Amino acid sequence: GAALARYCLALGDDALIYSHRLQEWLTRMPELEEETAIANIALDLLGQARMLLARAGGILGQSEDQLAFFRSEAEFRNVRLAEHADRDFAEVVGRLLIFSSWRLALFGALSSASDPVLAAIAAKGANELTYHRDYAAQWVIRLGDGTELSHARMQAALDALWPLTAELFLPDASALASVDPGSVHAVLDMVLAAAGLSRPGGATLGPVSGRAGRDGVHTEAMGYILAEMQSVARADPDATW
Amino acid sequence: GAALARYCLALGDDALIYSHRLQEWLTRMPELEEETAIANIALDLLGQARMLLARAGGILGQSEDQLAFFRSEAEFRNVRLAEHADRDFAEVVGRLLIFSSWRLALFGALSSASDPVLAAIAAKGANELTYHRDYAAQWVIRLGDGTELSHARMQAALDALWPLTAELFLPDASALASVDPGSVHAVLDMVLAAAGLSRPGGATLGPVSGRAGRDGVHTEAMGYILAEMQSVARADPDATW
Amino acid sequence: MSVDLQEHFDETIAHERRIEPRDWMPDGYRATMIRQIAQHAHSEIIGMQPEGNWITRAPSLRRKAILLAKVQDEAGHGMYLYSAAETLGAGRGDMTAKLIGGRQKYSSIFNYPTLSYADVGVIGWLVDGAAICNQVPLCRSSYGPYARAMIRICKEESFHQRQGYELLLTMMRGTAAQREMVQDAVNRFWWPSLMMFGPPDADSPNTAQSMEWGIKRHTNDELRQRFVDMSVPQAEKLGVTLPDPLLRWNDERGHYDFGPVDWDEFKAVIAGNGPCNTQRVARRKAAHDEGAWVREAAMAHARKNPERVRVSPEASS
Amino acid sequence: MSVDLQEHFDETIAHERRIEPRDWMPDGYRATMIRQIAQHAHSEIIGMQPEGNWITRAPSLRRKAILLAKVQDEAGHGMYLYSAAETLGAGRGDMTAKLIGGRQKYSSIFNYPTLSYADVGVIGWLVDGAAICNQVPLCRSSYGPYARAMIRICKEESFHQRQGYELLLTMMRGTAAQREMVQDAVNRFWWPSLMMFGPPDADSPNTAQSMEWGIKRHTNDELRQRFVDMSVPQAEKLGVTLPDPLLRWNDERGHYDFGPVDWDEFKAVIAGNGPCNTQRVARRKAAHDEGAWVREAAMAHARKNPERVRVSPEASS
Repeated sequence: GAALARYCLALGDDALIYSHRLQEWLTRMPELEEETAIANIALDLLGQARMLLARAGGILGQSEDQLAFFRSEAEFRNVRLAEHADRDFAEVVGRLLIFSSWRLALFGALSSASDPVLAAIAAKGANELTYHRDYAAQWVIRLGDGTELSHARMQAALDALWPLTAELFLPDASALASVDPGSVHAVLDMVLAAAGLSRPGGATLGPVSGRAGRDGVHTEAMGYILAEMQSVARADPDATW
Repeated sequence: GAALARYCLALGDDALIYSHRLQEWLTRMPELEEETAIANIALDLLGQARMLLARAGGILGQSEDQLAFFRSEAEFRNVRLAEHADRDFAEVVGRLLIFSSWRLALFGALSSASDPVLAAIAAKGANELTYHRDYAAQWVIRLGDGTELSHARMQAALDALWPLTAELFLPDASALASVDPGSVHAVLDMVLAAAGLSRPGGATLGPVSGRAGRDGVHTEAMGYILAEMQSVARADPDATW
Repeated sequence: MSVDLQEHFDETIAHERRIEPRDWMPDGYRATMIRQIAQHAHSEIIGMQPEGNWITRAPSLRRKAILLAKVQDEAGHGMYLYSAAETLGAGRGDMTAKLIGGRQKYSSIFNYPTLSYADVGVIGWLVDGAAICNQVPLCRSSYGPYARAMIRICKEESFHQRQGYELLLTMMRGTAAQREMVQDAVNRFWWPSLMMFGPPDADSPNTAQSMEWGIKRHTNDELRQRFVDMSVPQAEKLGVTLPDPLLRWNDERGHYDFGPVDWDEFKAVIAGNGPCNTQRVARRKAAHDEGAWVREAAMAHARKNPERVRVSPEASS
Repeated sequence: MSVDLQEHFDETIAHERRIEPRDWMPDGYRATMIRQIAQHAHSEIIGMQPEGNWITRAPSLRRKAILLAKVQDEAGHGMYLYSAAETLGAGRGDMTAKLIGGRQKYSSIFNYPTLSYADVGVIGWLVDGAAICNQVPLCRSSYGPYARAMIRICKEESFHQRQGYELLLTMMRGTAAQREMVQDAVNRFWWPSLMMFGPPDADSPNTAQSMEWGIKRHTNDELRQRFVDMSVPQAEKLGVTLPDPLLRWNDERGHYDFGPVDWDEFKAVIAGNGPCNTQRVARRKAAHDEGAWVREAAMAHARKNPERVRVSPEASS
């Protein structure tokens, strides 16, 4: 029970915080088609977050909103990749490609989880994530292959994001499924090859005494996300919405 | 009593919110000398805010921290100019020139206020504001006179800021002093002449059904400022700091 | 020939049949129609901003999902309407340039700020409500593609309006602070909502031609009155006070009387001096400008790979 | 002549007198001194970021003022130290270029994130405490301008350290959540603080030369031990647990024994893979790059008005 709750929380937090970062991009996209696509992806992830937090909350005796709006930063279990603030559209699609490829692999493994609720969430989510990954891949290819400028920006985005990927594959005692980095890298390599881009290597965003996002140790961006996200709910804890 | 409290709150909120916007610029300045100058100005305004909120709180039976951290947006009485997010250094110094010239004129008038505490705060503040205004004026002149680029950016900054100035001179029933726009404009004109810049005219940032900052009707930026500023204090209202 | 075409056009209008893209139409009709549809499209796109402002801060995950879906719908409406305008020969790129250059308008209501989560509800209730009053008759617009777009859009707008009203009902059953928040939002949005119907009929010189062409079905004042009559009982049910001391039922007219609208404020906002005009257009312009390199990359990629990838023509605008 | 100069230098060092800017000094001494002072200056400037991160969110106005003043002091220390390095012929612009190009280091501690307001207190207590252990002996540095800078800086650092400790004392008397916050911050900062003294003496090949030149007065391990001995009773008074199960008093040595430092983590952080390295340097670089047009404008203005306006020479860097 506790392990399941903890893991649903982690995956739910990934989706909730990632969705928040996409929400910030609304009305700032390069085209209206991208506005609707990004809104759609943000909605899908929000939906995944709600189901996962509800599953965790069922075990912990808390509602999705209590978990989303009344936990402190150290209680959030998302990976740090989810909280990254994309600086341009290249980072938006590059990060989405990495995140959705990894999460799709994870949800694939989880669709045979022993908890039937989690298995169902994973199976439904896998369909959505397939679309997210394909959307991101198409844009990574367009930008990688497009102009000299877009190629440079796409490669710079990947280079900037890459240090955040190591954490995705860290051993996690509470994980109910794990993903082979090689299989995710293989997917990325296919896309990057089509885009004429190279997979970065080397640098990683180190942990703090061995602790990172899954342990509640985040980047400095996280406090600002939560201050904003939780502000209205916390201003009047007795309110009903 | 009530009018004095309300007015001290308004002037205190101006300083508190303005200081917040300067705090955001720390570690982002073009030179280290500017880091210390802006930190110094932010500190002065924070000091003014504390004295003014303490004066208001003495009447209202609330502490400076209760007033700063536990009021809602509609209860803040600052002018909207205070909450503007400066987009570059030209806006930093342009806004500071406008704000400190106006506030200095106001504090000059208030140094003979009937409330001795407010009069003392105004007298002390006037010294600080004189320095702020001179610092800003020197930079407006440097940028206006410097390069073609800096001239263009300085003029663009003034143009962008100007619509926010109309509110400074609106009749305010609760004001204990008022400032003649002509006298402030005269100061600005002197600086702008030395900088080779022109004082913008025309556009104003309209109120909402006649209500603006002094009535608790702010810009959309204000909610984000307060969410951030109040986040730690509100996370644990029983905490002592 | 031109006479024949004009006759055919007039006859189509007279019989309340629809003008279609391939049909001949007078230049004035085309220009007016383009402007009307473009401004409507712009309103949908700019209208994403005031509501989008609250997505990241929505106080429950259910409300967050509802609001996110609504803003997504508005983007969809915008695209749908730009496509309708394109059937008249207007380009999306050109219309966007006119919007961010300040040469085409959008609904004045979006130049007001959203200052609390209650504003999300009030925009649903009053602003979408006013939009529906304006738009339902346009489902019978003489221009076919616009009329069809309006049918779909009105359906979704009604849904949004009910969601907004439901949010307000929930808030009014909540804490005292929530009720105050709703009342404050109503105070700020009531008068601007009445302005959404445009200037009084006496100051609306194009109304006659537009009604003759079947692209406007009621006068501004008729629609405004309809909106007031509809809103007053809704406000009563909600338990909020509409900020108009002169508002009262007139048995003789069979309508609510209401106080004078502040047309000076309306003109100031239309002229660019509203609380958010600059901010709204600047945001749209920044998104467009900062996206230029992305659109160029998509075009370059499409040119290199004509067979493999279909890039929507809009990506070139 | 060179022999005379070298002898004079050696004698100055031997007599614990100070080398001044006008004095001859060996190239190695000059280079080492420049690097030491520049890295110290960089640490002050980069060190503004982790603490500056909490100014806008400080939970009381008094704490906000204290923190703002502290960060301002750090900028002042940075300027003061860059000036000291300039007396050796280094340029501030060049040193800044080395910092943002990753060619000169700053204290590894600033590559850790600040994650709660307790971190402000713990940085004051442990990080400033460790800095003071490092720096007090440098008030006797053989290089005069640096020694004098250190006297002033140490005074202010001690003040900061007391303020940090006082914040923690206050928090420990507060709510359970506050006490947890303090403990969590201590858990995250204890080991990185021990790393601030640099690698173990066995891995510190330059220590001997630096001590001979009088620009280092104690070995890394000596200073680390002093810091541990000082901190343990302070932690006890505070009521927090230092995250080291091997920490215990050794009567024989007259010191606290402590567990092994994770030097792999230290090396990873030094190599650029800490949690915040990229972020810290990117922020500094962005400020510098985005400020270029301002510095250029100031120079252009000064050239046009040589008599009227004095612009500091640093504005040209």
